[in-house]
Amino acid sequence: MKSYRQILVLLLVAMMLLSSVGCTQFVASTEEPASGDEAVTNQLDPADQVPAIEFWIQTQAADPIRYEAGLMVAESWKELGFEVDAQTREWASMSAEGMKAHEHDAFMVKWGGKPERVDPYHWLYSMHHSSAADEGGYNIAGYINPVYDALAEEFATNLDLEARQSAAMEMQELLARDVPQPPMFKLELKNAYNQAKFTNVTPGVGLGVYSFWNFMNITPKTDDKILNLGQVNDINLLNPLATKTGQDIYMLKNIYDPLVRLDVKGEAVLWLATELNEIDDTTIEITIRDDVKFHDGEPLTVEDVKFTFDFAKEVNSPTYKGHVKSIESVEITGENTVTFKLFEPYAPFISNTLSQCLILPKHIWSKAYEEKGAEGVLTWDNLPAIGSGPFVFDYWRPNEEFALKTNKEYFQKPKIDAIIRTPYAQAIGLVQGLVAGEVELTSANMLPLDLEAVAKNPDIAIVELPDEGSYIIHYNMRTAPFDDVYARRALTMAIPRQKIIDVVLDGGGLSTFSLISETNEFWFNPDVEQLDFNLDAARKELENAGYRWDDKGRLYYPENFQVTPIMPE
Amino acid sequence: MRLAKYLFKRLIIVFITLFILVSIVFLMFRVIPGDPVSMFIDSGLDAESQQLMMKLYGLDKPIPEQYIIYMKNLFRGDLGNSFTYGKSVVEVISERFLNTLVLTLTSLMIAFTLGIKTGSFLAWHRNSKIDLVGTILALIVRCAPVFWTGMILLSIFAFKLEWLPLGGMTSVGQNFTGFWDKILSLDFLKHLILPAITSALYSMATPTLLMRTSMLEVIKEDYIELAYAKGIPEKKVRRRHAMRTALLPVVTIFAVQAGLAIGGSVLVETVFRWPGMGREIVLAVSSRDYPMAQGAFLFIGFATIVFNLIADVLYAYLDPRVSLG
Amino acid sequence: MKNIFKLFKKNIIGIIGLSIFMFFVLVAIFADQLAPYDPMEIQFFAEGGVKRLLSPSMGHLLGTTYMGRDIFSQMVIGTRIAVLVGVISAVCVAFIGTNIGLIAGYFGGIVERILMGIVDVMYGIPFLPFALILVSVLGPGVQNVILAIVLITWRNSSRVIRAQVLSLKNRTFIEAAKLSGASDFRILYKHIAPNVVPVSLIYVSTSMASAIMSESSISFLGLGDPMQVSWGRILFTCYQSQAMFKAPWWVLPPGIAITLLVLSGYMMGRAFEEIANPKLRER
Amino acid sequence: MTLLDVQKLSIEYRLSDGKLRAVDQVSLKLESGDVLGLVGESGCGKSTLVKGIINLLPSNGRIIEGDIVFEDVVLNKLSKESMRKKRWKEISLITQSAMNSLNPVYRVGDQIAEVIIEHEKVGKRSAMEKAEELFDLVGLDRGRLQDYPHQFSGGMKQRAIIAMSLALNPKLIIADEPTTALDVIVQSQILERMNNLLKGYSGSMILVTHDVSVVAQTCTKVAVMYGGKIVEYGDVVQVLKKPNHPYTMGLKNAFPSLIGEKRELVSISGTPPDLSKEILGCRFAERCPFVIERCKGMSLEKTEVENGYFYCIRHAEKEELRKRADLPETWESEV
Repeated sequence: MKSYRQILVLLLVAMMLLSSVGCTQFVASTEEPASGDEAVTNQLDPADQVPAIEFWIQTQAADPIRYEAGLMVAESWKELGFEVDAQTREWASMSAEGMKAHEHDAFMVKWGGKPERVDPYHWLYSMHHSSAADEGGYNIAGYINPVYDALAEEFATNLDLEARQSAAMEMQELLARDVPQPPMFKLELKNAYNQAKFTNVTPGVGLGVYSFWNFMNITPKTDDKILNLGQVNDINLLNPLATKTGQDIYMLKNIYDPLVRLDVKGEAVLWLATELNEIDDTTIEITIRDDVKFHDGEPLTVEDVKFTFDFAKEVNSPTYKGHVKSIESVEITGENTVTFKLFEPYAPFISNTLSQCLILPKHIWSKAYEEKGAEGVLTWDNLPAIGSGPFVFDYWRPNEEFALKTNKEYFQKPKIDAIIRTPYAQAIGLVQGLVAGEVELTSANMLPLDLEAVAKNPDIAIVELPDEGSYIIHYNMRTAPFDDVYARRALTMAIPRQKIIDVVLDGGGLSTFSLISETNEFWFNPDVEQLDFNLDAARKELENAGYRWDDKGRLYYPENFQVTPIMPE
Repeated sequence: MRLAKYLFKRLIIVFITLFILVSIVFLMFRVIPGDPVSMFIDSGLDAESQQLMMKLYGLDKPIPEQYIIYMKNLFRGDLGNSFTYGKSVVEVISERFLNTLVLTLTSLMIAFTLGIKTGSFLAWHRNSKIDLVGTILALIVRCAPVFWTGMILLSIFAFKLEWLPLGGMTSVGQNFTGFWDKILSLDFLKHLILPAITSALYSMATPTLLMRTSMLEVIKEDYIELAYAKGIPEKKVRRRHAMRTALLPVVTIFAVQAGLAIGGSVLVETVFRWPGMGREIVLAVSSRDYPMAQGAFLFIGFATIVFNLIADVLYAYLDPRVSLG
Repeated sequence: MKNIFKLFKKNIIGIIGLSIFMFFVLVAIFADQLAPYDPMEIQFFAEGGVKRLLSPSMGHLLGTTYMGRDIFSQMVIGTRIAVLVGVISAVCVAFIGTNIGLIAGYFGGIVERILMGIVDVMYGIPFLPFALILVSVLGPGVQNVILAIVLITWRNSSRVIRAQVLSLKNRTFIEAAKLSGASDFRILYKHIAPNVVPVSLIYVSTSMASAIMSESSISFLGLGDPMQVSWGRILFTCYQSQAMFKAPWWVLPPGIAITLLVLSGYMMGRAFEEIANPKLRER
Repeated sequence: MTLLDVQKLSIEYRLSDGKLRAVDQVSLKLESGDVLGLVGESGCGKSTLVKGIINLLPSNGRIIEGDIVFEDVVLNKLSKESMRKKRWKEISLITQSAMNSLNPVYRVGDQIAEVIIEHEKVGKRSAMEKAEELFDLVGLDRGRLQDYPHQFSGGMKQRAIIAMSLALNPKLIIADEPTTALDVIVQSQILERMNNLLKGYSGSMILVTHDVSVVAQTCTKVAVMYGGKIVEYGDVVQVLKKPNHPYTMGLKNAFPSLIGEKRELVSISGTPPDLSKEILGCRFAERCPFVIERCKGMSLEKTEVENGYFYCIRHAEKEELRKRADLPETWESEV
């Protein structure tokens, strides 16, 4: 009887010891600020202390880069005297609470540089116009600046390119000065392909070798004309009206055709359309090719074009919604012509709307609509996907293989016979696949360790291309301390951009100060203010604004503090 | 007849268990922060499109209503459509489930065949050095984390020696005519070896140790002595009398282990990139594909329960002393 | 009953298990003193480069990670989480499981049916997927991992304890206690509970083992506490950084440590099993 | 004709802390048709002796000297395989615990048939027919052959085992405490049954028991074992009527007499000796009420009598000792 007690006591003691050790460790981080009552030594009012920042970081599982970079930013901010509570969040919850509900203090996101963002409407208008500051809107920081709004409206509606360009320049200056959501850095992307088997690799803007143009131009060197494309993730859904991920959408662009395509640089070129006629600010007449057939043999006509836009509106396609909402009506005005009528002038109509809306075969979708109803067509898997594009859906075994074959009757023929796309689930498998020769092309970014591994196979060549998107910290101007422009500027100057690039990216990145990529020469403003890493300058910025520090280095608001949301002119 | 009645009774319990399980999981998913739509804001879903999506997924309705709809559909065998794949959950899952089943059953078969042999061998040589070493070895492999063992085996056999593929289920460009064609192909078997051995190593300890203990107990039984006295050859005594009886608890545990292995398959599937159920559930949870995750959970839970049921029935079948009811 | 301790002392496997366990406990307690570096601190060369993937040397006993962190320090600090999770979950699991088993077995009737019904349902819940969802709901963190482990694993011990109680319930000394007017509570905890202690102790040890295994599995899936270093997370980071083929010094230590600590739990469990079941001891 | 001749047999067990000599220089002869009762308290080596004869010692037990001659064949020198072939065919065994001697997972009939098939190389059907006959013989319903052991009562199981032991018509049946595990009423039923069967049976039998009254009822010869030795051997009537060894006298007192008058039952106080230690002289000395100095520390003296022998140095005074032994006080006073 006694001895079992002995064991129990032993266990209990061990447990208590351990938990006390554990607890002190847990508590250690919170204890320091909690003992702030001792701060009576200097005369700072505790109520004046700058509130703690809850900084959301991506989980390590989802993105090690954002995780590590986030930890480094948090450390650096602490050095300035801010209190930072760095928390990891899953993307799903960070996105719902931050991106959508705007309930964050600050969090880090990587925005992708898609081709349709070459026209910087998304960066400059959607992300910063005050109309998008409500829940669900892209103005996540809640940047509200009437001067900026005026410029943004000019930029969005004026069809004159030069006027738009000059507005864009000014807007970038304002953003660099007010830093509502500063870009930090971007990757230098490295795609790999097998140069013994293929040549003429044509990476496109924002997509690298996953671009439509690459699939059109890549040329086999041998008799094996099947391109083995390796990616990390599988495609999910081939329904153009309901798909959400880029991997799906850009695969669909090989199967379906839009009226206009964005070329390797992101500039609109005619595709199904042979002629664009801007009749006035809100009316555009389009002539289409008459030699295109869907994969089931039916000809593609203006009926299908009109149907696509009407149908997307009618069934409320979430994928098309953002693009087609500017359209008032689509009318057939000739054997091969349709006329779009817009509600109001919309500058990126051609580059964004026409390039993103894929033309659907009316005979298939109207039948599906009859059978399934509006919701049904949106939840339909649309297999086999029948479009009119240069590649034809062959088969798809989810998580194993997805195959496209070349459309022999297409007006512009690809050089390859087929694409087999294999998802490898993890980059490690993909890299080994490249080395073994079973993967001939991938748009997955090769990290330094991957490059080392890939070097084993001399046939593998690397294509380098800058990323058009960048890593951004979304501040929230609706909450303190981010409501104050000086705090934001100081915090921005405390982001150790170069250190992150050196340590986390092993040198494979570039600091950025504008959301528009410097390779996007037409829109990029190289002369904006650059709030690069400089802790002294950051302190100075705060000091000049009247911020104070106690003897423990903690940051306090100025006396009689008045918030300055944006830089006064 | 009694079996039928017993099964009926048990099935009702299974039914209730599943009902509770589904309800718990349903509720848990509604309180997970985040939703399946807002994840795609950055790829171009604006506020209006998000709302459309939510409506499309039926997530705009109040939770009790969603629950009732889900339950109604469930009774009709409809687990809904996956948000991610746009296909019916049943369709997607049954395929993944099959992959998981092939892997787990193969590995368990290996584990139990070897485990039973080793266990009875160790018991037969009880108190010898072989017994001690064998027992400790079995304990050690039982304690090594399965994902770690997998990583080590991958490094050695796939990376260093390049004997076997690094992961996945089939090689690129294989054209299979059907399920059986696939799983009987050499290519598939090559991919199967490492993951199957990894999880077999992990699950081998249980049958080995159990068989050993069970055997040790049986060996001491009077009927073994009688069998010898009857002049039955040693081999037959061991096989027919000792092993046959000692197998009872081991065979029972097979079903239980199968249930556990399916639940734990996610680790091996992650390391070996096996397109199975476990990996799907991780994906579904992180992408908030509620119907998919709920369905996967239901499948795994169902499998666990059914395997437990099989274990009980099997035990009763194998051991005439046990009557069901 | 009286000589659990004595018997344990005689059990070699048990003693080895206890020694391994105590070793890790000591490492955990003195982790701060033993770890030469902050486990999350990135180490730089004097000239500024990151000490990436260094193989073991005097400066870094177990080498460094891809991000230039000292693996030895990570291992030492990681011991803390492993031991903490192991011990706390084990005690909670055994406590809950034993009590539920005791109550169900002793009171019988509707109480038993309800409790055992819950146990039946719990048996239908697959552990890892459940833990995955729970951690997603509550957010990553050691306490949530422990919660998930405890919530699922108490079922195992309660069934066995209940069976034990059932066999004890009708023994004469219990009858005697009942007749002498002892309260249910007194009978349960004064007379019955001490008799199930050896069985409980089996579950304390084996639950500890399985909890450590579960924690490392959850961490390996990337759902562990992101701000704490644990062995599972070291492996996860290694796997994720794709350095596992290149850096055996990174892969091997955490796996070996997990194996040993889990092994110690099972060894102690075996010892208690032999104590609880004298039939096994004779061999 | 001598069926079984055990010559100076010694059997030792290896234990974790030393050795234990369970059977010490035992000699025994069994003629065809004899029914030998082997009596003694538990732990005196009876079971070891019979297991030694049939060569079924546990792995730590070993014959260290002596021979077992069965029909001119030295059993302990036989190869494993030839010994196996003799088992049951020529020597069958009814074990102590019929309760557990049947394999729970096979039908009783199959277990009987198994032994017939194994030794006689006959088909399943004829084996089953034989089993049916055997069941008739022991008074069990033929239909019960299809049952599993757990559906049998203890007595029925014992009867099934007896039936099994007769299956091959062996020359020697060893019954090791066949009735101990049964309750009293069933015990006597089984004994009666066995007696009846023995009448129709031409072979020999060794009946191991601690119950002297059973021996009186069934056997023709008796060997009394104590501490690994046979202390007295002879015709049953003679030994039980006029025991020569004090232990036999004590043993007789401990069981109700089946033949004689009703009297008080007296048990022998004390415990059997620890065989792992070497004992000099008479092993019963510690508990013997008639112990004298000479009993300890001396070599044993064998006294041959008609059809038997015994070991006691006070053999000359046996008449007097017998008288004293009949008095209960004799056994109570000496503790």
